[in-house]
Amino acid sequence: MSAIAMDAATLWWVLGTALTFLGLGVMLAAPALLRKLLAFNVMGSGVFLVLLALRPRGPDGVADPIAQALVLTGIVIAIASTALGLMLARRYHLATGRDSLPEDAPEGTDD
Amino acid sequence: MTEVFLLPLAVLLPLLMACCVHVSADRFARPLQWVGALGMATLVLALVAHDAPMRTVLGGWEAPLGIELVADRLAKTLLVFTLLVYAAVLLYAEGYFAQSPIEARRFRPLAWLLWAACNAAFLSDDLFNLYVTLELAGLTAVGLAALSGHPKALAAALRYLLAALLAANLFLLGLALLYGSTGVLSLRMLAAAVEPGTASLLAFVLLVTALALKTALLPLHTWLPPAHGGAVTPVSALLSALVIKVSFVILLKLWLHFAPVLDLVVLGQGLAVMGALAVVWGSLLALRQQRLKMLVAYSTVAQVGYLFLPFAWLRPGTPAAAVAFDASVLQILGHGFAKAAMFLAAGVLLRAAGRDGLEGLQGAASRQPLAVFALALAGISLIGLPPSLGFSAKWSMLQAALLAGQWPWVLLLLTGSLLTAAYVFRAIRYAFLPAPDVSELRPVPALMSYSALLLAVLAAFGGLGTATLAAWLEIEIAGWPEALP
Amino acid sequence: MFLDALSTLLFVLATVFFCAGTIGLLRLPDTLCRIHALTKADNLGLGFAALALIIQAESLAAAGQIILIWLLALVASATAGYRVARRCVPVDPPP
Amino acid sequence: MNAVDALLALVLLALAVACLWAKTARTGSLLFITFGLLLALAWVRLGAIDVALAEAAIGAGIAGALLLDAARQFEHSPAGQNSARAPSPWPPSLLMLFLAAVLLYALSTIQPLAGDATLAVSAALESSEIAHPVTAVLLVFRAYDTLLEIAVLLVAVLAAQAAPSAIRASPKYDPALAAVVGWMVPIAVLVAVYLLWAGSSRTGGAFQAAAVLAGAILLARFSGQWPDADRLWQHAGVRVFGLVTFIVVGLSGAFTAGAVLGYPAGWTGGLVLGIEAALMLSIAASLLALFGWKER
Repeated sequence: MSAIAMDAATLWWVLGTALTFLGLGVMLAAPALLRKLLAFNVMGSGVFLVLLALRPRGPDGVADPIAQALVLTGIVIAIASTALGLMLARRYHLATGRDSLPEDAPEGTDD
Repeated sequence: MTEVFLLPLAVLLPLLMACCVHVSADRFARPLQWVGALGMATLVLALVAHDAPMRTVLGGWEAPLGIELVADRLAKTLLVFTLLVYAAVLLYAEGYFAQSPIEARRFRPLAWLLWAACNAAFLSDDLFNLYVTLELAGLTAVGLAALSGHPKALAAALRYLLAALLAANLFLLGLALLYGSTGVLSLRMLAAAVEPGTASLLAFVLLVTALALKTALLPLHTWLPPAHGGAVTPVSALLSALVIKVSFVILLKLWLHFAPVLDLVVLGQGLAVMGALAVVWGSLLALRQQRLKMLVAYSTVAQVGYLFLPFAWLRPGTPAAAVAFDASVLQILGHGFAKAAMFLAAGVLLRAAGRDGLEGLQGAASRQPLAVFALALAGISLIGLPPSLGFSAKWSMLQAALLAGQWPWVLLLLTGSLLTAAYVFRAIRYAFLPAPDVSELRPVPALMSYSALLLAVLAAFGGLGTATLAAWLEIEIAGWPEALP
Repeated sequence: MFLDALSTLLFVLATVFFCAGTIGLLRLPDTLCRIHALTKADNLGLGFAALALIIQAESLAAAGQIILIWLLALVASATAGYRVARRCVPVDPPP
Repeated sequence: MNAVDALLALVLLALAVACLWAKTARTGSLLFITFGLLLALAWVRLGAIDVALAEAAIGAGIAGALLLDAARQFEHSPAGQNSARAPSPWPPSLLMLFLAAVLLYALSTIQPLAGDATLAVSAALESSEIAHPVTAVLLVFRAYDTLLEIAVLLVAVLAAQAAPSAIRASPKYDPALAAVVGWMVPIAVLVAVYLLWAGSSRTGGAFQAAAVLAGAILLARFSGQWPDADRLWQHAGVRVFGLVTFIVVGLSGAFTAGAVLGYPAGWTGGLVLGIEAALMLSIAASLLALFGWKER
């Protein structure tokens, strides 16, 4: 990586891409609900990194304030989604004792 | 003065209502809801009465710095559509939740929040704001799907939530690419600033994937049937009539803005092909269902397929584009009214029978004639028989296909109608079988059947207004792509 | 120049103590021992880091804020350590 | 490229892998908190101090607390369910690598326009009457986004059907805890108010302040002191107070400033602070409802 001349922003969007697809892969493949939610958050962090790192900085080295505001809003929405997911997972766990959703039933069969 | 107010109020009033009904005691919440609904009706009427397209700059800060709300005729049509669906569903909910005040208390604030989210999505002209409204609608829908607290409903809500979260991140990634290269978020300015290239095309594909996932286009549809079929009935109606339309309308808006700039011919054909597969596969699955609400839910998978067919013909500068646009709008309205009516009618029949199996419908035709009538009228629109909205939608698609010289689509439209007829008649046939045992009948408030009928009539006879609607929408699409809708 | 060197030295010291604390957290055998690592080594590390920053502070108020933060962290970690310890020792201490 | 940055990026990547492939939910949550704290450092390196503070407070702090709280429940699951099974990495990872390569290629083609957004914000900052650019974007230029974001938070609380946990007085009176809490809570409240006030001129804001406030209330709850005040937080009215205030102030802007969500000249600072104060109370109440979860 260091062989290529890379500016600081590039490093961060490369990391953002890596985190995005790391999270995406685990989100799709992992069965456990808690792990899926962790993966969603890691993926989200990756996307936020890409969003911010792509924007050029202001003259004083401060990141684009609009992009910062978007990321801040995104973080709050992500935490709200995570909290909702955790509460649903906990209620589901209380009701069934399971910490993952049942495997997909063959399509069209009644549940 | 009123112009400054009207558009933001369409979002802020339902939000305020959600807060009020959440805080107030039951005996205040019910009358309060009707005051709120009347307020919304007045507001939407005032908006429609304003003939010119409206644009409101929030906070006085114009794009690219601020956010603007836009009410073109497409948005106004959708606001009216949402109002009508809500009127019927809120009426229905009064009867449905009469015996379960706890569920009613959970339902009310979420339903109003969802109304706000729908209106916000229809009015917004800002890509990031659309993301926020999409999340607002998605999380509200998840909460509504989990309303009963039944483990199956919880599992369905979790599946729904995970799909929504995935879609949210994909949408944001697409947004990051577009904002990164242009520095603007307003759709109007994005369409002007975006340059064709790998990055913008990938961004658009990401946005489309996210929205297709949220609209449940095959093969991204597996979350939908359990969530829609397993929810309490008023929620099923809202989810199928409105929530999937929110993501679809956002997709349609993005398409109208970006198709003139990016080369979307292949993507459009691809979406249409997926839509065609969804029509066939969804209908076949609906045919196999043993429970009425699951049948109606799988029918949504098929009907979502129709929504995506017009993308094959929505190409700038072709004669088919205007007809395809009309077809999209007609399908949104037709499916929305018909599917909501169908769920509401199904809810009446299930409550009367006390169980969810198709065989529980036996004898329903004589005991609950209104609900069965509503089911049949809604079915007529889904099949696409005249003079329903569904017929107008499919007729417009047919015209668009022929205008574009793509006649194989005609075969698909015919097959789809035949399959739809098969599963609709299968359900209705049970209703006309003689009842095995009369003692099982449970009373259902007549209000519920009437509200189902209201929507069913709109779906079945709405096609009579097609010409008026097409004429009203014409200025939106006539100048496309030079004049953006 | 001298102050910069002093700051650097203090930061190095802070790092040493933080590393010791982290290793202790990972390697010590049971919870009660680990509390030592967290409450003693890490707080000392934080103290050195705070000192290093105070030297570089722009104003007296900024230095005061750093001292306040350090004191708050001390109280918080002492309380947290106490609570964790109480959870580990099921029996009440003799009266 | 800076060597420190590269090291930080590598550590973040390693932490993400360790977090996602952790054996237990608890380890995963702990590693996620570490990840969040280091990510905050990355935000500092990117020049986004506001995001860094939010990441530490929300991404690491609140998310971490919620995750750990949930992990505790899952670890006590009766039967050995499949939570311990880490995902099989191979089949999807090839697809992910391919997609990542496509994205990286696309990103490398982007030539961002000059910092026009930054310039636009700094040009309008004067007339926005808010000194801190990020706060100006959040509560003046794009206040509508923030308003809907608060609605999303309300949805999460309503949808989770979360009721704040019952007041748990300490089983045994603990003099040490009571003494510390007695003066820690007022200080924490002071810090929250400071964070709120600081938001107008530098990094800070309602959400960060609410996180601190919620922590203080939890601390008070653990010690069993001020049960009446604690009960107040569980009232539904507190949860919607912020959103209602925001909407009412926003609508009044139509009369006083000629635009919904606008502020009359000279009043912006005060109104924004008022909205943020109301939001802080509601966000804190919502966080409490989501944290001390029990089925209603």
